[in-house]
Amino acid sequence: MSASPKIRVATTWLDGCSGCHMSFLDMDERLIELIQQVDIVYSPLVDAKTLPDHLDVGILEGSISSEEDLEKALEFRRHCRILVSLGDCAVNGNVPAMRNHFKLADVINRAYRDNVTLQPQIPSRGVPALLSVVKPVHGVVGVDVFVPGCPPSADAIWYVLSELIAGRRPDPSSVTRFGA
Amino acid sequence: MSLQQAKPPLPSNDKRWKLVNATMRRNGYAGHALIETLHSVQDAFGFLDEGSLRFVATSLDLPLSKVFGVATFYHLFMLKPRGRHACVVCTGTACYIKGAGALVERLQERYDIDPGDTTEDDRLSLLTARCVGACGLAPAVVVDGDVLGKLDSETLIAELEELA
Amino acid sequence: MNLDDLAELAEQFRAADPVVEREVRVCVAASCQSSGASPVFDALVASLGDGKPACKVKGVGCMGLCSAGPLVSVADKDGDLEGSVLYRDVAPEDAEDIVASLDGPPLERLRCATDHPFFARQQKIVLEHAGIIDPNSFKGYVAVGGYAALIQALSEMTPTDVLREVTASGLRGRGGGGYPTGLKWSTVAKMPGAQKYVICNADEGDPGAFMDRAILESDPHRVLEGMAIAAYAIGASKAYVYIRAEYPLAVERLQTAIRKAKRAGFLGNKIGDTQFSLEVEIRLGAGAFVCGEETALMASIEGLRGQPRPRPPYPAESGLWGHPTLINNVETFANIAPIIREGGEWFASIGTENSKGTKVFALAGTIANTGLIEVPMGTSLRDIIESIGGGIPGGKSFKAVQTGGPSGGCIPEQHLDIAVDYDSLKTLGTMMGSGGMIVMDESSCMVDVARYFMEFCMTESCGKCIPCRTGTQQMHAILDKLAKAQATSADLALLEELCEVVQSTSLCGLGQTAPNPVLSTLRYFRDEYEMKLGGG
Amino acid sequence: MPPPANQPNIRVVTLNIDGQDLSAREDETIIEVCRENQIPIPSLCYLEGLSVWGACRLCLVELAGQNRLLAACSTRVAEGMRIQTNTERLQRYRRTIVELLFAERNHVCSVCVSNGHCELQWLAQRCGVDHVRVPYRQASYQVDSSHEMFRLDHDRCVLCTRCVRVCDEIEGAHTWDVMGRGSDCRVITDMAQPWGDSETCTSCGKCVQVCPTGALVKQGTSVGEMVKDQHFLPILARRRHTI
Repeated sequence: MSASPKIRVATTWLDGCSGCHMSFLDMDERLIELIQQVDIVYSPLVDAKTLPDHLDVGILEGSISSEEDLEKALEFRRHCRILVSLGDCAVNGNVPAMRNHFKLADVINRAYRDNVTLQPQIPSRGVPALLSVVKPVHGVVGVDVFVPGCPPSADAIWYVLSELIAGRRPDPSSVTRFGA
Repeated sequence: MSLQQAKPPLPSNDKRWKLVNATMRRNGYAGHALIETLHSVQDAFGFLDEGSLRFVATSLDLPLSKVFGVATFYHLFMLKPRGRHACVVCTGTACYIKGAGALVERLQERYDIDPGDTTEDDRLSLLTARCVGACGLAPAVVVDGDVLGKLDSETLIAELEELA
Repeated sequence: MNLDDLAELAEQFRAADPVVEREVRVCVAASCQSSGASPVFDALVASLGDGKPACKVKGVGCMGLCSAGPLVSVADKDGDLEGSVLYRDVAPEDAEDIVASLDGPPLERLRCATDHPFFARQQKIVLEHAGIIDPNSFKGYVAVGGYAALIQALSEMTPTDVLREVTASGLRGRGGGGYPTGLKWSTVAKMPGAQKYVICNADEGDPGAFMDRAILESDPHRVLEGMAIAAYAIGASKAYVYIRAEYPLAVERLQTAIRKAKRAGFLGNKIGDTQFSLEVEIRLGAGAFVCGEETALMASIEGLRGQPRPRPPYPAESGLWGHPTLINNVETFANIAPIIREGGEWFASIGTENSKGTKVFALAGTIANTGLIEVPMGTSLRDIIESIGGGIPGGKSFKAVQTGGPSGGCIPEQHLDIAVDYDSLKTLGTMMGSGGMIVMDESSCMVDVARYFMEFCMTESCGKCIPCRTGTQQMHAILDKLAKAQATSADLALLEELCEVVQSTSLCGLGQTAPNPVLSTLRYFRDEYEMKLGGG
Repeated sequence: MPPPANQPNIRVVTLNIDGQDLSAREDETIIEVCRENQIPIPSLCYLEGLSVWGACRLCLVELAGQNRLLAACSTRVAEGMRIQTNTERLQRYRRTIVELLFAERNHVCSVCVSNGHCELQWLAQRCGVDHVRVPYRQASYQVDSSHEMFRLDHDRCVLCTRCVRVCDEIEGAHTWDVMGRGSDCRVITDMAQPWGDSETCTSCGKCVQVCPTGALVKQGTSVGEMVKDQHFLPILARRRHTI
């Protein structure tokens, strides 16, 4: 047991499938060990509604596809000492970025008009506006640790977090890769 | 056993094929005459279409993909016919310094075509060249083979408008 | 045939037109043709009529001051350019006046002073006949001593003697790299094998360079003579001239020259009644800058995509179809005849310690006198630009001169006093290249210039190796962002890193030198880049 | 054409690679000696049994006394060479080259049939490419599924030309070649028509097996299912050359 203060961690998902968070949960019993050393102060997995200040580690899943993603990424960067891109969407755009070959208007029409039979309409309220080009997280803010994988395995996430907890800079390429 | 391929018949009675054939014969139908032969096809017909590329490939006994690869590597070879008139803007350094970029932009805007394209009515092809060597006349433009030097875009467009 | 026989032949050709005393020489090289030299030529012929049998209108090669074309000079039959009366911007309507002036004082309204530094500061070796002889006339070339060097080599020298003279001359390749010519020739000569090739690289692709074109259009036989001497020295019997299809006039004159030289027995079988034979064939390029690289050029002659291959093996060992091959550029071959004629030592007495002889430069851009010049190696840039070039027109100030084309760099004001040679330019982060010099005034944006050259390299990349194919594209994208003031300092850092990677890892010279325009403008004009940083 | 070269006497040379003293035949290339001695050098276009192409630049090594880097695949060994294969500088360059490749086309490993069996993916991991610093080009490419057995996805192509070489040198069909120039380069069959319409393709599938990525694959494979088998190549190459 460490006597030092717990590391404050926040996570969120941007444009992704939440699979990386599922993989995070796949750490299973190791989660209990983890919780001894870190405080997850903000995450889809916990209740907090606002991102606290002065965080040690921020973990982002998913790519930057909408204005809301962009804002969240900027906010995480402001609040976190170490920012982690978790999973291929965050690291290189992955599947969400496959829409970059099409014009945004075509993409929206395809989703909300062409394939809709009942009252096709493009939503204008309650959903964030899409950006014309999907980018990886480091396309908009500086990122310190990249953990590729779709999703990165629970082992890979465990390794990265353990290293960060120990105050070391992890080298994820030893445990994961694009598409892993 | 000889596996030599028979020479294919000329694609048509068009006399120009004889010129093409003469180039190949002069080079002993050797594969290395490919570029020379493509030049002679383009000189004769103005561009390289699929039929002529196939004819050359069979005559020189070269793989189709190799011939196509060569034809598309060299920018002088055209796979589409040109318009009735061709305007080649020199984009060499001297011309660039003296405003060739603006000339191209203005022509793109006026005729709604990109370099390498032809207007829909087949009247004009807009092309760019890597230095036509008339640096003393920068910016230089070659319209249907004639070099026009020290041009501004409005004079150039006026010249082009006069073409039939 | 020996030198005496040739001298007799030359005398015969000179005496063929005994009544002609003065010549009206019209430049019919490409640049003057573009400004309308042909109608001027026709008008002069018509105006002269049969009235003055002692005068003759003659088409000649480049006189140098291209921006003042069409140029016409009136000279005594054996006179040179400096001793002639030179007229500039001549129009067909001026023909009558020029012809009328032949008996009296020169026509002052068209006169262009030949004692101007533009002419006076030059020293012509390569261009010694340019603007004087008719490029389409075989007899004209022989009459001024042409093919004497070849006959001298064949009749009085062994191949080893030739190699010794060329080595002693200190001549270095004029195509850009500056590799010692004598060493290259000796290497190919020593290679075993019965079949060897000589290639003349006339694929002058640097934008803003037109030296080789002017040489071929003005004095094609001289290049052939140099090639024949090279073939004799290394033991080749087949030669190719690889020339840009964009130079139709040069191609035509070269074809004529080959035909006439062959008919006269100076090319083809048993040249000059010796056992030496040489077939010269022209191969046309088709619009690919990369084919100036020697292995790509050879691929193109072989009818393939013009993609370079790794060296070694060098062409000297394994070149065209795997045989030892000598590749030199047009200007290099054009230097050979005078070296044989006057001796290697004579040539070595001109120029600087490590760069001998003269160099032909194409001056262009925002400079008063645009055109072709030939100066001794070691002439200062300031001399070339301010004195010969006449400085920057329009009251603007000088900013930089770009040398070496897309592989070179920009030299700022503070280095203008440098003596131009291969090594000095290298220390400034640029290179001699083939000899294009583009002058830029204060209105040129250096980031924009770097972007222009990167765009060039990107589109001219053959696509074979990854760093050049995709690295030039990424660098261009960053330069474009910079030019639009959208780039960050992180982008600039990435640009510099990509420069290093592309320079160090690309397969051929095109990629290895593609970052040079960026690196050199960063070196001298970094503030312009930094001023463009925006994008947060 | 060149007369057949006389087979000269092959000598054995000694050289030093990464601190190891090694001996090699003087007609071997650096990469061959490294592979023999289990010295790992990354490469993409090089494949034993095919002619040397020298284009991927991943196998560049440092030679003592020379500033210019040498491609291990196209450089023959020489007596006394001192070679470094894995310096910090080389690692940095390799990393950047792999990044440039990822950014050039659309390599989406997670949905690729070659996921887990892809040489580019391995290279990225070995070279420590955990993200790509340059922006992706986002150019659109077609997938050609016209062949009844195989599929071509330009999105995954790295232009290594292994397919072109195996088709020409081993199968002898020369169905494949490269068209265009620069980043417009694309592998083609015959006259750039759909693969299924090719008149020259023998459907032997060698191109698919030698392709390092998911650019050439078998029809009907799903994510991660395409496993390549290249054991035939050195055998066929040997037999071709001993005929």
